[in-house]
Amino acid sequence: MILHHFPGGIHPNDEKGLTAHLPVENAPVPERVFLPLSQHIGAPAEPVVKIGDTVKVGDKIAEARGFVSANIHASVTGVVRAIRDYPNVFGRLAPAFEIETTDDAPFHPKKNREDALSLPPQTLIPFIREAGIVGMGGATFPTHVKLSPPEDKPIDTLIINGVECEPYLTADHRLMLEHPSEILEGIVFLHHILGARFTYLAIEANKPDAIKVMEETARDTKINIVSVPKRYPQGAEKQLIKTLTNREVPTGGLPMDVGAVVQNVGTTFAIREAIRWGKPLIERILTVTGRGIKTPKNLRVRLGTPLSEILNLCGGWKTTPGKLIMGGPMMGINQFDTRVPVTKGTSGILLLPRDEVGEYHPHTCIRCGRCVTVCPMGLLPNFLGSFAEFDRFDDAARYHLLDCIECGSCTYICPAKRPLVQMIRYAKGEVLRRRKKAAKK
Amino acid sequence: MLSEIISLAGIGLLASLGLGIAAKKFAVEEDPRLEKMLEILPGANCGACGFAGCAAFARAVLQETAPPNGCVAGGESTALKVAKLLGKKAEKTERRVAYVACHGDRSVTRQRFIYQGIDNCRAAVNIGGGSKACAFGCLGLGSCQKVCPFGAISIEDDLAKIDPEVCVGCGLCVEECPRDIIHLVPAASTVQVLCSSQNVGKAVKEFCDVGCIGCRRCEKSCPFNAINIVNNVAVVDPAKCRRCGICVEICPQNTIQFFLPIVRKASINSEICISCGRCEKACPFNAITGERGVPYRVSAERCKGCGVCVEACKADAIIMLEES
Amino acid sequence: MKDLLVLSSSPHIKSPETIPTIMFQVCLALLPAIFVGVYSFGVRAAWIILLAVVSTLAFEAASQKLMGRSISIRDGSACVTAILLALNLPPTVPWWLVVIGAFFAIVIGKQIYGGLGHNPFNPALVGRVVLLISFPAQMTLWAFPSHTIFARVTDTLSGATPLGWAKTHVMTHGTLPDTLPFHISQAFLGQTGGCIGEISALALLIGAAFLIWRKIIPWLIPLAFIGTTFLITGAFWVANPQHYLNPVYHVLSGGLLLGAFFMATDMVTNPVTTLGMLIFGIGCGVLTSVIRLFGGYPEGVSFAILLMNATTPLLDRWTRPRVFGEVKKK
Amino acid sequence: MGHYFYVLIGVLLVHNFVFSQFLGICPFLGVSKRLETSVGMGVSVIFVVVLSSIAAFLINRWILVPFKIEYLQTIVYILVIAALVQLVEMVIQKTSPVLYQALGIFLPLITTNCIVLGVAVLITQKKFGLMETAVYSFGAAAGFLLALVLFAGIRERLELADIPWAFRGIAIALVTAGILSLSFMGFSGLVK
Repeated sequence: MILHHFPGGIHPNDEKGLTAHLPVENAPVPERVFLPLSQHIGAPAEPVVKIGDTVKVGDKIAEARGFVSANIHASVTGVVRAIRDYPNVFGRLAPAFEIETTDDAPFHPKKNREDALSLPPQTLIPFIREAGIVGMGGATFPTHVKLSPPEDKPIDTLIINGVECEPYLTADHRLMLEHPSEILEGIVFLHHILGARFTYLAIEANKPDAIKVMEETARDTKINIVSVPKRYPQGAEKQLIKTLTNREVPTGGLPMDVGAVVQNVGTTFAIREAIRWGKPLIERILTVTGRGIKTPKNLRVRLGTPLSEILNLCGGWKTTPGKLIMGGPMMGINQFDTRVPVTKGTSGILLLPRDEVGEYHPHTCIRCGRCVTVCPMGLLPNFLGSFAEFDRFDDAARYHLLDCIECGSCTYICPAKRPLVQMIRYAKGEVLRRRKKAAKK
Repeated sequence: MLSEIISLAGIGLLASLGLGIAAKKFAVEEDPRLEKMLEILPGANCGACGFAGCAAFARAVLQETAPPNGCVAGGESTALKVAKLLGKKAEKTERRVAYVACHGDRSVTRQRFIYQGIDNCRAAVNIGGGSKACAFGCLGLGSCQKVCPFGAISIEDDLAKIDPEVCVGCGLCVEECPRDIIHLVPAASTVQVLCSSQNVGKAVKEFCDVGCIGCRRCEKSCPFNAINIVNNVAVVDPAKCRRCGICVEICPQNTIQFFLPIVRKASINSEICISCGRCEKACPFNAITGERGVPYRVSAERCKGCGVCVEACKADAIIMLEES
Repeated sequence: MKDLLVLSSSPHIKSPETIPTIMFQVCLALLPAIFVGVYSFGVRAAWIILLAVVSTLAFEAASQKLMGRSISIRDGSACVTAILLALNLPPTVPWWLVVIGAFFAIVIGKQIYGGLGHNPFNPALVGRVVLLISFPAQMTLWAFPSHTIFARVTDTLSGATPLGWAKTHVMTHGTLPDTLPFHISQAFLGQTGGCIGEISALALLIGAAFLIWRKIIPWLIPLAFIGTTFLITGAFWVANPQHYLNPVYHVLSGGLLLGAFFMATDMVTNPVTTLGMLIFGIGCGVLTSVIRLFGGYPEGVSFAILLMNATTPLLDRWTRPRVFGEVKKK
Repeated sequence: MGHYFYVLIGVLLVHNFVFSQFLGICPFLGVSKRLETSVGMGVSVIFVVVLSSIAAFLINRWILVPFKIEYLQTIVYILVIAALVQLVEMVIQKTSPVLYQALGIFLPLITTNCIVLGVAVLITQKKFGLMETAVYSFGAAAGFLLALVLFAGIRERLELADIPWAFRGIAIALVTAGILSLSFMGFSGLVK
């Protein structure tokens, strides 16, 4: 298969050796879980249980409000103690369920849809929607929306994203090693729904064991297992589509504009569970890693488990605390409050020791152009950063500010250590705010 | 000699003829008042009038889609000049100023993490919600300072301060502040609550030494019912406040402060005073004493400058004296 | 503050490359040229380089102190400027000229623009061109390499560089002689006259190879620069070898290699886009050739790079790369 | 043909009016803040210079010399230039109000742009023919446009620079112009 080249990219140490060999462990069910009403992109879900209600694991406790939204399910059996403001991943307070666990039994499926493939494709989507599945690579976009493209946007390519290009993270890697046939079944379901002509499972070349396992599992199918070169951000949606199909998602567009749908392997696994067993999204696999944690692990964790529980389980900080990150080191969100719960989009927890964080001494841009070389979107991050610094948002917008995917390559490579992503994010926020204001007028 | 005159005149004539034709052909209508108007306006292009810059505002005024007193930054004097230019009467504008409802600087407010990033409040607030432990506190990274076209804002010890003498009330900082803790108030009001924390008292004390803890002492002591606790924080109703400053004295956290340091005292003109005693009854602080028949006297020590007596006086014998 | 966590925007890992590491490697890459310079022109060359470094650092520190800014001499950029300036001076240069050059390079060329990153022109070249125009006599007094470390540089004559000799000879005699008084291998190894750092092509190429291998400098600019110069001078040589010098001399002698690999590649003053770099390199080559072939100066590299520095903002603006997913407007 | 090429290169690069003859510095510093404006200015100057030089040439040849009133040269040239600038101003105001606003006072000040009068006087002095006049005046004004565009690019970049307070604005612009002028000296000797 011919692979195509997207511009830019970087090659950081992948650091996957810390956890790649560790089988996924089941984390004990916590005493209390905290389930935010908004764990996805779109409108927050609407509670359907009251304080004091007893809920069983897998029960729907909040309903999607609108099309772009997702259901929330109880991740434990217990009593709803409160629906109150609770710290979220962005360091703010947001409404969340507080459920006190009374029974740590796992989810027990009520049905077994062995005949799912004989059902009409469109009837499978409600199962996914009902299970509250969102993109589990970190984007948390509701999956049923992605699977329901408008009529004028036919889908011919289904891409399963097992690239996991973020350094440190190994959750998807372990999932592919340990549950290849379940992932395969998920892919078959997705293929059934979309009726795509081409189906790819892309895995980064640094996971030869996963490639081998998946190739063996998918031997008799039409699924192409593609080994893609190790290069960050190979796993970004637009870059992956370009690599596999040579199609470029137009600026401001979506993958469906070029007839492609990309699903993460974790999501695919969850889809399989939802369709086959009617199992809602109540747990996920995540990697607890970094040189700051005593015992790195791959864990299967109930959603809503506070970070503190997971840190305790892994022995806590080994070194002077530096950074606590939810997600990978390139796009993860920095945390300071260990009350923050694991949500649908948490792919990993990364602890960096203080001496790996370093001091903050940004220099002025020396125009070395390294950011331009590595930008996978062909942007000029140095100019975007400078424009943001001087509040010249119109200029920034002319330089395609809004096309930035915030992958962090520019900031990684910058020898002047400028926080380019933050500047760009700030400018994006301002551009959108100003547009909204102008639209109001 | 003649040839000089003829040739010079000829060239001049030719040129003027050409220009005359061009002027007809390329004529552009422009209101001559526009330029004058632009001279009058401050030229800061702050946008507080709601138009994109002074020129846009001037055009709008000329087309009568904006009021002559629409320029916030220029205030009354500019409004008068604009009105004069248009031959209209200026309506009065009330001067407003902005203040920062937080005075938790570095020494009194705790941090919850070490922030590494650009000096910009709007960007910093997206990193863990800001490094100051109080989620309602001034981030002190100077976004308001940067946006102020008049240089009225300074940052000291991670805290923004607005100079009320320089501030023209354009409101750009109000819009810029990601915490929404900068407010526009009538310049005449002088008592401000320098805290916006909606946390309960205990939490406030954990974060900050000078935050409003919602103890309600100000609410209880205000003679005019002008200060109330709303969402765990004291709020002054400028319409009711008489600037007596009781709340300033009583606040245990030093959260309520005078805005402009002006001291007002009532003064009774003994020649006009008819010794009716109405002021004595009206004064909430027992600062006025006297007997029937003798002009009443104000105790400077007790008078808080609320001005209730001025309204109570039937003879217009009381005026408020201001000293800074 | 001790146990507080650190929070920042993503990404949370950074490449180990910093400004000082870049500058240090550039200095390292200049070592062969320095060595050949000192070997050829004796201890005096070493003193000139040292004086340039010391005075440059002193000017940088003093000017930053004066402006109340933090002193940044440790980032190594001033050191690179100093070495480049010194390598671009003839070995006979009086000491005070070095100090003046250092002043113009650092203070006028860099600090008053706000320091590293803001200067539109290469500081070392600003220093050199100021000297070249203000003190033409001292700046064109060449010495033949003596290859004795302690030799006194007294045996001086003007126009001793291959390019200068050719230009003067054509001017006085109308044509070039059949046999040249120098040989290609001499220019390659550093046995012709010239500035301290420019005489040995081999030494410069070793340094350049190191920088390109370390990805400190892009290969595109030097390639375009040298290639264009070679092609243009070559074309004239083919058309009229009696009048024009062999293009190999144009490449190997004079400041072309030093300029192309170490000064045109100054990241602060060249374009950031690939197409911009290509045009920049070609422009440098065209201007260098034009000045060398037809101009009053025998050498045009410095002027060419400075002129192209001036076009950098425009090139950056007009050669914006195609954005991923951008549809060409019809 | 070669002669005209030398005339053009000579006045465009070697004897560039801004960088080596130091004429037209006022608009050069005044309207080089933004690239778009500087292009507008440069093109207007080309228009005015070429037309006025040709007019000056014709007036000189057919009026001043025959009537032996060459001493009126300056005043007549200024008259012609002023009229042309007026015309350009009207055209720009009509066709591009934005450019008109941006150029502001510098548009009528083309009248006093030394390059315009300078070119007119020089072509008379150098006893150029009509074609030479056209080429020379175009080259001179194009050189001004070149200088302006280069300079505007750099100044736009300097807007994002952290220049010390003492050097902001005109100070740094003059320093930059000086360095550019030095670089243009590299062209010396190209054309005699």
